[in-house]
Amino acid sequence: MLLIRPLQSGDLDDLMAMAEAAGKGLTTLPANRDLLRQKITQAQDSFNQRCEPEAGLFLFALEDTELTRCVGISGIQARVGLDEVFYNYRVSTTVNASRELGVHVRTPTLHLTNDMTDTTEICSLLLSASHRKGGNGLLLSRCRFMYLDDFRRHFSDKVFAEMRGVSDAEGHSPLWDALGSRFFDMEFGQADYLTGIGQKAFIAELMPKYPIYLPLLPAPAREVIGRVHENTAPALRMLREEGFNFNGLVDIFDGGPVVEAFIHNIRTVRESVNRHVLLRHKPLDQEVPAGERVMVSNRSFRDFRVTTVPAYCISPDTISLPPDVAEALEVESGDLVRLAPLKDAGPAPIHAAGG
Amino acid sequence: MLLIRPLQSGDLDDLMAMAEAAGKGLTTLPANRDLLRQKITQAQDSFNQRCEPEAGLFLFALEDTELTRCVGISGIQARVGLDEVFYNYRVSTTVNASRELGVHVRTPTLHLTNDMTDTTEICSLLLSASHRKGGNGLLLSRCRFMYLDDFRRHFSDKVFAEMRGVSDAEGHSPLWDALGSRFFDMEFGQADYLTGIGQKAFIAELMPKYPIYLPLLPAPAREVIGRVHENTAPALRMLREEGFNFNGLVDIFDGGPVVEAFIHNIRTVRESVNRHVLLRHKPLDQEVPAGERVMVSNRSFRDFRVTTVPAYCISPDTISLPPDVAEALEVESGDLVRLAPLKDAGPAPIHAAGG
Amino acid sequence: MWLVRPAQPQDIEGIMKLAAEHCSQLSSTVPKTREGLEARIELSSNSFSGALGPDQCQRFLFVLVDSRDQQVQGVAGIDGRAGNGQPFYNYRMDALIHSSHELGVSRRVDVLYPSHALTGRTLLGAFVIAPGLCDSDAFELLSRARLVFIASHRDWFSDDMAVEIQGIQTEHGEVPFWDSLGRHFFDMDFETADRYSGMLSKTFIAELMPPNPIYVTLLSGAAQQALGQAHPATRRSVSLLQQEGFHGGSYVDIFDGGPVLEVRTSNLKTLVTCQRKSLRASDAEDGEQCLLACGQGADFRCTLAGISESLNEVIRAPLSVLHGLGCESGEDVMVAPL
Amino acid sequence: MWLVRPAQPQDIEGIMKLAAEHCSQLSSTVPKTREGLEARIELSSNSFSGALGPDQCQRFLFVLVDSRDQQVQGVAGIDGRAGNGQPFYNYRMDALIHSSHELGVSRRVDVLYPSHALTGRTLLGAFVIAPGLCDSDAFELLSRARLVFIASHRDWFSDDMAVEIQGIQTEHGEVPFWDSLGRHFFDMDFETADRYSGMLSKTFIAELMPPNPIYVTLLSGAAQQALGQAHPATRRSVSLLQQEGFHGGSYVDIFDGGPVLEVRTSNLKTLVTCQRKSLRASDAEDGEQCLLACGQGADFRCTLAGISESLNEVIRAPLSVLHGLGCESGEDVMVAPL
Repeated sequence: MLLIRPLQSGDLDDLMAMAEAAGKGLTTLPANRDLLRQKITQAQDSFNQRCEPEAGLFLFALEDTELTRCVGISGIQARVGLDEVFYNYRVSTTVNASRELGVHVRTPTLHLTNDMTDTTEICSLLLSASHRKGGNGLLLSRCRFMYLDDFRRHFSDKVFAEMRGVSDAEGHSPLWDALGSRFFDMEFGQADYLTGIGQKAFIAELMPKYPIYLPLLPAPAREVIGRVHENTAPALRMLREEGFNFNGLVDIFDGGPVVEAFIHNIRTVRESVNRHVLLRHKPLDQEVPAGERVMVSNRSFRDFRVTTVPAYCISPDTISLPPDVAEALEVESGDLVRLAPLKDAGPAPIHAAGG
Repeated sequence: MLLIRPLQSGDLDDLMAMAEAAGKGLTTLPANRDLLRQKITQAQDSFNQRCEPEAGLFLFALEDTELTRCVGISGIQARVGLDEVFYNYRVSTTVNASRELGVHVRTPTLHLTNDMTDTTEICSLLLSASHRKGGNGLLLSRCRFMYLDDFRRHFSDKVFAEMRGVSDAEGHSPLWDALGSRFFDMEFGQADYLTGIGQKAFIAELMPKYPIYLPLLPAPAREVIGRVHENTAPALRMLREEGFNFNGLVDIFDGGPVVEAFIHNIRTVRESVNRHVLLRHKPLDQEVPAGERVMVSNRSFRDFRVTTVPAYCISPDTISLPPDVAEALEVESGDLVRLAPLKDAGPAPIHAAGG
Repeated sequence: MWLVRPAQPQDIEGIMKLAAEHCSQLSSTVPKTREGLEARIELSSNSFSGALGPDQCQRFLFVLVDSRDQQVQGVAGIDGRAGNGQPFYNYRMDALIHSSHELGVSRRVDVLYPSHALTGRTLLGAFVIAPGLCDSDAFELLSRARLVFIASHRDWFSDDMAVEIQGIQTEHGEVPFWDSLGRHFFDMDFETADRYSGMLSKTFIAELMPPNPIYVTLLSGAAQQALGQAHPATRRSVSLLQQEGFHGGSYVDIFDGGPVLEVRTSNLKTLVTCQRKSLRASDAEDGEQCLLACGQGADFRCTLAGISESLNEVIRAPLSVLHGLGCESGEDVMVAPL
Repeated sequence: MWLVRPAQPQDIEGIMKLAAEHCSQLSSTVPKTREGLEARIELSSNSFSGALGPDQCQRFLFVLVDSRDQQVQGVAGIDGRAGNGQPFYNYRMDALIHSSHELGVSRRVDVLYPSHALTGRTLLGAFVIAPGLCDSDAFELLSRARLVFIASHRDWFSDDMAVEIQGIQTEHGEVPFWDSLGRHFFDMDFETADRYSGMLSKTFIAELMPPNPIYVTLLSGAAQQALGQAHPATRRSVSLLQQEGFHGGSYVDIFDGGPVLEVRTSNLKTLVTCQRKSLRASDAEDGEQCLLACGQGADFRCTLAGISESLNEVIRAPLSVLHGLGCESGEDVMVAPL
């Protein structure tokens, strides 16, 4: 069984192995043992409400219960930009027009903003190569939305995700080469690393503060603004299907997009239903494809657990769970659990009816 | 019967009467006979595709078929900011923080943008006082979303509405007094009027172009930014329930909010279904309350018509309509029509199931 | 004899001929059309005659003619107030220093700020001369006669002056600064923008110019090199202006990035050295070559002449010079050394 | 006899006493703590001795003492390079003209631009004097002795100089410009910000200062009035600096809006008028009162004395002055008229 649960200190070795395999790109989880240990502690403090709600970092492990090994991780940062400053560029439009001369020019313009300050970020998704199948990535990602919705007051109404921007095999970012490097005496990698570990004073000191008119940048730089690294494209697709939109914010260094959604608009949230647990001793057919499975969450803040079961377990008021699943979820008969489809529920009704 | 149909030249007198009753506030439809006649012509050209798609202005009349009078109007502007320049302020956050000194200050900042350029606007909603009941306002407003979704390629993916900002009984706007009046040698009313009729060159000439830090403005001005005039509060509530969100853009003069939604996220769009018409001669009970009525659209681009019928007319594949309704909608048995609830479909499923 | 005098309606043909032949490369604010030129000369006549006051867009247009045939060989102008009642646009060059204490790095960041600070200053401009005269004294006469005019009508002009020097343009007519910056926003070629900017309404600049500061480092290499650099063809003009006390300041043209030179009017060499004298005829044909001007307003004339000084308040010049200037013996003149 | 000389470690008590008694209202960049002052004097000593070069944050601190008791009655400073290797922050005042041709309206819009343009200029500062001496010649001695020092060590200093003049503060200690602008961003009171800004790392300014230009019209009325205005208590300082040739430019302090005065170093009256002479003892006690300075670097001394001139290269002063300066007959001195 594959089970979502809070990350624990015993997961450190598994986590370190995953971070090492991920290499660069995942700046919030560098392969640094001390830093990862610190993150685990911070996550435990968050689940146990031993820290300020704003400082909450909720990290979820995907455990393969047969292997008793953590094979994936995903996270929620309750609020960004409260301890340090959180920067983005906003791609805005400047229109210069003269009716008299018949000229109408639209100029995309980057404005430096801190607009995501105090907003909830979903972050740190990692999945072992061995488990990249059967909707495990979806489970890791979407379980967070059930958590966000059930514990709304801990989070902002809007949540966002930063997507890795375009860079080549050597780690060169076209936007950095055209823009950042003109102002920062360092390599893209160093700037990215300093930002990742929260040392951001240098940005306030060195960053250009006035708007940047994009036509002044060379084409390769302009073209990557708002585009994701090819490795990140599947994650972006998943978030878009979930209802996340690109709304103009991009990373100040590589131009990768920020996608955002209001929690109540997220598909997993909208398609969730609650059911009472009914214990039934008939074993589950675990070979059901992802499209016919549903996520089941125990709705616990402190010991949040999610797994998937076949959709046929659902009845109008109840869901039948075998004892091992109920045990893994730490629920008993009569408890209320939350359900949501693991994959798309199919096209919206209007398109189903024809026309 | 109350019927939505394209605005026609015969509606000019009714429209003029409504514009006069509305007074200021509705800047896109001033009580100016020539201007209104011009708008009607523009709307007819749009429905008949005699103008560039980008120049489309779709104005819908609400006709009381017993009175044979136009008692309401609502509109869609296919694209804004292509002929003139469309300005907004974006309320953005500037964070100034020094970890060394333990200072962390968030400063709301207004950035001048033209970000709504090329976006579809819903506008010009007016309803006669005599007909402000029974969901007529909802019908006038929401019928547009069925139109938007059925003819997507004529519109942008995102649509927005500008909401009137706060001003007092004498028409004084606190934001204008603190900001606009410092830069424009005119009254708020004049600036608003010039903008309404599309004379916007003076904005490029006189408007401050650098960001405005809100703490420099007095409290009464700061407080109205993103807030609506009390008369506009019900319209804002309706749009919010429809899925429109305030995302930081406000009017440059009075600070009224812009609310926006992606068409596919709009509630009317999501809750729409298509049915085949089944003519049935049993007359309809027209006394059914708004909550139990559904909107029926004929899905015609050129002669768009919408009315409401009781929800009980709907069957799994068909909708039964009496001949007079079918005639008003210009549909026959077997035609495909579009349905959407006139009012809220009630709370979302997750909250219905308990918990 | 070379003579500089106010432009008159009968000069239109000559000015158009001159402009057509010699202005193809060198930009200038002389109107290109007959209607434009007629209007400009009328404005100039009203300025010289005093019909317009200093607050009413005085624009003076001088011509250089050979007194024998009155053929126009050069044109030069003064705008009483830069912008002529509207904003006068420039970029002001400034630098910020981006410095990180922790990382121990520091970088100079050059920025161009939109500025109207020179609005209202007296502005020299519209300088065109027949190429054959580029190395002659007539060049200096045409350029400096304006300053002698300013000296003799001091209260019509402001305390600080400016002159826009044409910027770098390649032999193919490309303007690197424009291509890297203005082109993106004005959506027209340099010629067109330059022509519109010579017109009275500058609304199109307010409408089309990017309103925010520009980081120089984001411009093309060629544009960065052109910033604040004068076109080689302006070499002699610039050199004369520098001798007068004009110096490159912090301002450049918004279109081609050419430098704007500035000076305090009272520091102009011509104003410091010129003197009011009484002119008498002399028999001698030689003497120290000087600028010699007489007449107020529309009657202003300026020429080059060999001058001999007799008494403190009197200078002497050949009778032919008096005739050429249309001036009687004993009349007051302004004289300034070359 | 009044003497201005480099500050030394034994002056710490005196400086602290002076600062404690007289600096409550008048802001100054003299450190308030003993440690700060010790460090500052050490830096000053290394600057005077030449151990630090012009590129290494030379900061000079002078004291005014009565030669009889060596009691410190005043302090004055020079920073070799404003910002001391880091950006030096000011606001530059500029105006845009917002003008609508169609509507026929035009409005001047004053803007404050963040600027580092004065970074690296030699900066006068840290001026404190015992209030009893405000109307005495000792005031002028303390202020101008620095300029004599600059004259005799010209290559240590830059070609342009600046001095920040304290801005308007109410009798209750409120700073209208700060209250209307800086307070919103720095989240601290004026005193605190002023104190931090005296420290070496200006990172906090880069972190906390609003990065965009400020529209003056949005500031409070009191702040607009205070913009570019000097605190009344600085009247005599400003008047002396103006006599030297300093003039209010376009720059103001980012915290209190006080003016920054500028001058080209070579135009300073003291630099223009001071002369190198050979000093001899005189019997006469009277003579023209002049600034008289001798000694290089750490040995620099400056006083006021009645001077009589004999031969071209020689001046004479009373023997007591030679003793006070610690200078021998025949030694080279700098002399500048009051």
